[in-house]
Amino acid sequence: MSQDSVRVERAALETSREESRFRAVMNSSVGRNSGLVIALLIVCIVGAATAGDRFTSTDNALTILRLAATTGVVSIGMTFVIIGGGIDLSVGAIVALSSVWCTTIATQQLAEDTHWLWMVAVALLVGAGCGLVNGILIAYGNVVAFIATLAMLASARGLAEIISDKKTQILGANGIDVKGFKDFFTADILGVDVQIWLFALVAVAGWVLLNRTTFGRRTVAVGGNPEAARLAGINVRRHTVYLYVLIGVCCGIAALMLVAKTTTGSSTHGTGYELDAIAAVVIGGTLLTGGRGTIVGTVLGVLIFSTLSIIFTLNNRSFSEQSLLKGAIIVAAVLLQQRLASRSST
Amino acid sequence: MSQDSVRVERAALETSREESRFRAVMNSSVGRNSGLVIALLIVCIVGAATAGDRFTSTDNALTILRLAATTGVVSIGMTFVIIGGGIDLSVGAIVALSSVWCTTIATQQLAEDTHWLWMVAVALLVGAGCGLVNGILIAYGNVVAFIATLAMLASARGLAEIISDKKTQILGANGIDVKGFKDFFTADILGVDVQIWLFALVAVAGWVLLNRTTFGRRTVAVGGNPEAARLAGINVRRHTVYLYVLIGVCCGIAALMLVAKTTTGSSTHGTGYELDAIAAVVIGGTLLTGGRGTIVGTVLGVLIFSTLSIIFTLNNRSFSEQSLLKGAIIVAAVLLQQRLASRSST
Amino acid sequence: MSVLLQMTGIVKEFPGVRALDGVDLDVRAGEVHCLLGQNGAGKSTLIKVLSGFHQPDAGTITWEGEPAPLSTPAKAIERGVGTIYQELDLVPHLDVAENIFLGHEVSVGGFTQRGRAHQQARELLDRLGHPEISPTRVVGDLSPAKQQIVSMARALSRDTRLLILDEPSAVLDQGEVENLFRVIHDLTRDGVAVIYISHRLEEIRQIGDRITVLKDGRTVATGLAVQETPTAELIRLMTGRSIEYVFPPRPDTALDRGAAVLEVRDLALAGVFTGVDLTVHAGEIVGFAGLVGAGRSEIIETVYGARRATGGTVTVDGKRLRRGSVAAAVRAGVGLAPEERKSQGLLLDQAVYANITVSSMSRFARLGFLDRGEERRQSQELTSSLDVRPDGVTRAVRTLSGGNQQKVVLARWLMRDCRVLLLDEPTRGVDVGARSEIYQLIRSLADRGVAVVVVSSEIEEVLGLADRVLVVREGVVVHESAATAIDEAEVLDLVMEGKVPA
Amino acid sequence: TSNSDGGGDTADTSGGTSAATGSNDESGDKVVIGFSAPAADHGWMGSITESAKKEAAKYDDVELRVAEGTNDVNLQISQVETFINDKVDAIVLLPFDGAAMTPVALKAMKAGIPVINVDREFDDPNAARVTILGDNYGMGVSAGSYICDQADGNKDAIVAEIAGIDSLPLTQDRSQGFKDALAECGLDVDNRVAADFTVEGGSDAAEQLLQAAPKIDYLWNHDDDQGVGVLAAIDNAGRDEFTMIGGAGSKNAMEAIKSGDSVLKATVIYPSTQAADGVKLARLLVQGKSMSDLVEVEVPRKVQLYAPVVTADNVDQFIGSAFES
Ligand SMILES: Nc1ncnc2c1ncn2[C@@H]1O[C@H](COP(=O)(O)OP(=O)(O)OP(=O)(O)O)[C@@H](O)[C@H]1O
Ligand SMILES: Nc1ncnc2c1ncn2[C@@H]1O[C@H](COP(=O)(O)OP(=O)(O)OP(=O)(O)O)[C@@H](O)[C@H]1O
Ligand SMILES: [Mg+2]
Ligand SMILES: [Mg+2]
Repeated sequence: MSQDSVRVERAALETSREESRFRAVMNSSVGRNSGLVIALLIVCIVGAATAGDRFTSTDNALTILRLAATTGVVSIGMTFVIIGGGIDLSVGAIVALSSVWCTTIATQQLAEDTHWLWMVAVALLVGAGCGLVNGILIAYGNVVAFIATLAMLASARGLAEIISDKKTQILGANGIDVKGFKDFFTADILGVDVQIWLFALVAVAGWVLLNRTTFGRRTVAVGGNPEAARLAGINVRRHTVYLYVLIGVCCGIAALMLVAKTTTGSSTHGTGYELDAIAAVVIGGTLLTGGRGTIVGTVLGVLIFSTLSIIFTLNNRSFSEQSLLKGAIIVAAVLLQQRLASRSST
Repeated sequence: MSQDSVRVERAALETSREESRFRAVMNSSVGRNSGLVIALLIVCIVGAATAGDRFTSTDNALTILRLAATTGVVSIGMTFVIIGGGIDLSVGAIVALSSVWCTTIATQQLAEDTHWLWMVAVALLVGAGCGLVNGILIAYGNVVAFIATLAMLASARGLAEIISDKKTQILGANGIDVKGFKDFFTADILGVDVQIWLFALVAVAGWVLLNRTTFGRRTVAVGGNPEAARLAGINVRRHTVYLYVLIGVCCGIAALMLVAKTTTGSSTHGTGYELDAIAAVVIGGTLLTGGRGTIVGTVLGVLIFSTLSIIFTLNNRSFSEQSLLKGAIIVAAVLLQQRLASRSST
Repeated sequence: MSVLLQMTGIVKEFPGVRALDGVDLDVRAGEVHCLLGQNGAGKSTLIKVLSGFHQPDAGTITWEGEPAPLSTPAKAIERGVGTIYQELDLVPHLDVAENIFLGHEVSVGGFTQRGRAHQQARELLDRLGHPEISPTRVVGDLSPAKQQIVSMARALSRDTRLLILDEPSAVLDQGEVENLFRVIHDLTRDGVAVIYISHRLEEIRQIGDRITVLKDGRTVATGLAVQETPTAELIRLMTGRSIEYVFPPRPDTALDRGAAVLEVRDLALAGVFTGVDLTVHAGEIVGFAGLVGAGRSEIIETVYGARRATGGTVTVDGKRLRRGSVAAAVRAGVGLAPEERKSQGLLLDQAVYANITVSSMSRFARLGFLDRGEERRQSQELTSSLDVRPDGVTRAVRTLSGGNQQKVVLARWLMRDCRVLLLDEPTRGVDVGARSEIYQLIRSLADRGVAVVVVSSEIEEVLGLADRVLVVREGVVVHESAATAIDEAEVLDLVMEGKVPA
Repeated sequence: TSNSDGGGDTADTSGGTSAATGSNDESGDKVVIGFSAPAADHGWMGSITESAKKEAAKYDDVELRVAEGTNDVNLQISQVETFINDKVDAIVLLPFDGAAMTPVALKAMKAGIPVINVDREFDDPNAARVTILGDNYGMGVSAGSYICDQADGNKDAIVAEIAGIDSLPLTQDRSQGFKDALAECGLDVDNRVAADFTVEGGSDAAEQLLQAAPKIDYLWNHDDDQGVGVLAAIDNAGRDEFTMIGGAGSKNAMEAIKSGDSVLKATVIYPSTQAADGVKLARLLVQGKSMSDLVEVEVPRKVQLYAPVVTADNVDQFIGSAFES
């Protein structure tokens, strides 16, 4: 009898391992996001059906990706902040300030011989600096993230307006050596724009950072149960600051992409990015309460939104109809994702 | 000796009662919000110092209150939703849709003899209806509140644009019997506008509802620990639906106020209300994670924002400077509130 | 044995409460030092000071003879303090291995090495006697008992010199407690010091070397040798009085004396349990015995409507309850004191009275308006009779100790005159004094005609308290009889059957 | 044609200018035109898209593809890219920010697609084949000069200004023109607030302005859409001691001027038919036709519209072509 029961237990163990392998697949990024993948496929099918090869062309795909790239980079940063239990409403304003500051450097202050990499450095530093202020206010000042970043939103945009005197600052108008900058950021590699490569790079780096490093695991812990994280010896406050600096740097990158794309820095750049990014992250399955989320989901979320935008343009729909439909599509995608996710977990 | 110890115990009891009376005051709405009260006072002092009696005049006070009234009503509703663990991004869009729908009734469909109260009914019903859809999606469809109301934002504004054909619908242009409506909503009672009275009424009703009724108690429970609330026998889903209907009705009221104030219904009404309202609620000390918050705090939050706005105008400051300063002031107010709150609790 | 840790004159104040008021404690390497005290005595607070979570307001801590301010959890961990907290402290969405190594990940240059981490986690879990827990399972999906084991693996994953266990046995059944003791023995043999907190005095007898007793935040006795201190003496030290630690007597007519109130027929929840039949009469106490994970909680939660049954019926007083509706159950007069009071039972930021009246608000409401004075008055009566400490119904439940929080949950259903009361582990984390009060209370409720169902992992408790006993194994009721017709060993046999003898 | 016809007549009816163009209106090769403009968040902008659509509908050889109105330059760039992918014949573009849309417009031009730049100018002349501009600076000048005329030498007159969205270059141009014109007669702007082109924004801004300035002589409001709210606020405050001048030229503003019973006595036209002009010129360009009123063989590079002042005296002339807010 006891031998029998040993066998039974082994069998049970084995099944549970089998099961866990199955679970592992379903819990992998793709499995967990199967609903989103399907939603994106449906959106693409609708696109192909209504716009034919105007939709299915490579050029169109590249256009969608170019559109996705800027908000995409910001959304990757937002994924970290939200998983870590925070939120950042100031991303658009930080993009604006970075774009203005780095074009100011380029058009007003740089000496002839200064390299365009200075622009890059300035944009990233401004982004990181704003993030640092956010992070310190939130982690050490105990200001709610929503409020702290709302304040940063107002301040950063105000500062951007003051620096630029509300004028659009045009690169190369009387600027120096910005050709290298534009050449770099608007080049293409293997037929694909550098901007898209950048987005891909940030996404992959984000994935590795979240899933394969101690930083990522700690982010999940800090967002999922800050108390437990603290008890495990993690410096929760410092980690929180890192997260906001990280998203600040992402904003700096996005600002550079936008500056290259438009050849301008402006205090109106990045308007509405906060909602776009948060929406992409949340539709991607990241919990707004923190502690759980995936980079793949966020990328899919960004792609769904930008593909929708292009399909609307291709089909000549009126803006109001679009709005109406967009709402319905968002809800449908979320419901679909839910049904599939709950199926995969049982 | 036993008598002694009895006496000691009595004394202890008394102190604890004293103490608890002190705590009661500090825990009362005013006490808990002393930081906000002081912040508002400081703002007022700055106003008086920089703008003199242009600031201290009764007219100015009324202007501030009028400005606060519309977003104020929405913020009261938002307080309930946030305490109940939700969020509503669609308030601005609902205000727009209500305003458009009720002016459509007034300018296009009403027969000569229909009473203007129909307009009121339509606005409230439209608001409640949108709230109902939000609530059902969130409570029964398990769609995250952020996403569901983001979808409603897009859809409601789209619908408002379609109904109004993107035109501003002007009351009385070819409308009927709207005089009664305007007369009512723009009248003044005891020298104070009806709109301000309405705001006060909604605030007081909100306070009573939150603090003195089973509905309020359930709201706190649902937001604080939905699982525990459910196991305690509260129908959490139904209550959640009620909360969104409530904020929908508040949006309807705000729409009526706005229609009367501007004599128009427009799909652009209410733009940005979501952030304004959430900011007022959060600065008022309501936890974004739910389960805790005060109506008094929200009212103070709304007043701080509108007073700031007026002060900037009185001083003829540029919008950019306003933005820059606003951020700093928000953070300062929150930090102040924190310090005082933590002192009052020790 | 050398003194590893010495704490003298530790004081810790919270707003309105002096939780620690001069505590002295010394712990030697290789001993099991038991910490005893009533609910709210300050045990958990003391260990939180020790693990760097709280900073003491006064007092000194020395570690191996030198002063050691433990200013952050990280510093305490560095010294070798490993803690298993009373409240589970895991990150729900990380997997088992990640939780175990949180804060000291197995990594190279910041990159985690998942293979090695899994392997090491596996070894730790094997050592703890739980090879069936997969290192890749997401922790949130595990039962509380298994989460406890993960916590333990986490404490062992560090180079621990002092292991603190705050009521670890609360979520474990007897077999697992044995297992835990085996692990503790291994550790102490290697010179690790252990601080062990439990309200179960028989456990202290089994495992402890010395005892420190806390009362109202003060050390009333320290360094008592376990062998030489009689239980009665310990109880006297803890409570200041002597308590008969016995179950209330069963009335002679205990069985089948009233009408059937709760009738459950063929109840099933797919994948968890099937074919559960249960009848509880007015005035009767029915006990559920079984191993952790047997599905007892699920059964009563399904009866309550908190889970949606996939088959069968539940009737109360002849009225059939709607499936999956807690509201319907509550309306019919059913109450549940859930297993995990923090996440399922309490509104932590709310006042005590609001937690008590939340299920009977209509009683205090007229047209939806609450009579708060009456709420407080009646709540106060109840909490006084249950001896909830500190007194005062307006304080937030969060600030109460674990045992007192449990009393608040019970008070909620006492406030509502229930027909059926479902109690899941009602005495978990409750001290000796309060425990017998709760037993009395449950019995007196039954005497008033309430049908009571009690789930407990302590077989002794089930047999002592209940009139009738059901034994559950792997989702099936394998035995039902009068409590007097079966003894502890028989229940253990039933419960363990199919398990490999160690 | 006389100057004053510049904006008003184009979309008036199919009569007006079109009547004189004769054979130009005859059906020709099919023309696909892509159209993109900022979000239609106020009446003037709504009317821009609508009149473009209306104009396109008049020709059976024109297919107009209208992209979602947006204030996100990134999205607008993608829309133009989509048009380029689509190989449309011409693009009519009212950019959210002229400078920011220049690179993608250049890209379109390089791809051989003529771009008609409307209202907000690119920073590179090569980025557009034709540029149609309103005259924002001129608007300010017109409003300022009108006030100078009315004030008639009174240097103590209190002048207030309610601007549109402050961070747009067009707002700065208008304010600059206003300031410069006022300076000519020794006046300056005493109180200035900014709104956001919406009724509600206008109402809030006006309410605050009226509070800040207890007495006003002249008030220029940049935009008649927000003007509805401004007037409502003035009405609610019971103020009538000043003269108000509007901007853009909406229908209800003109009706108010005509009736004369409000403070609104004049408005400065900023044609909402610029994009309709753009569509028309795009068609001519693609079909290789010219503007028949001109001697030139080709459509000119740049057309700047005029910003006339509408008062009770000449309102009848303009009211037909006014847009509805
Ligand atoms: N964060 C806090 N804020 C205020 N009071 C607190 C806090 N934590 C604990 N207390 C109070 O400190 C006292 C000691 O609590 P503690 O949790 O240490 O008791 P305990 O001995 O562990 O009891 P139990 O056996 O019930 O777990 C209690 O009166 C409790 O109410
Ligand atoms: N959320 C969940 N997800 C997956 N499995 C679960 C979940 N909750 C419980 N289980 C599983 O259901 C079974 C019964 O669990 P449970 O611990 O509630 O039983 P129990 O008899 O009440 O034991 P306890 O004495 O711990 O209360 C276990 O196998 C457990 O792992
Ligand atoms: Mg404890
Ligand atoms: Mg259980």
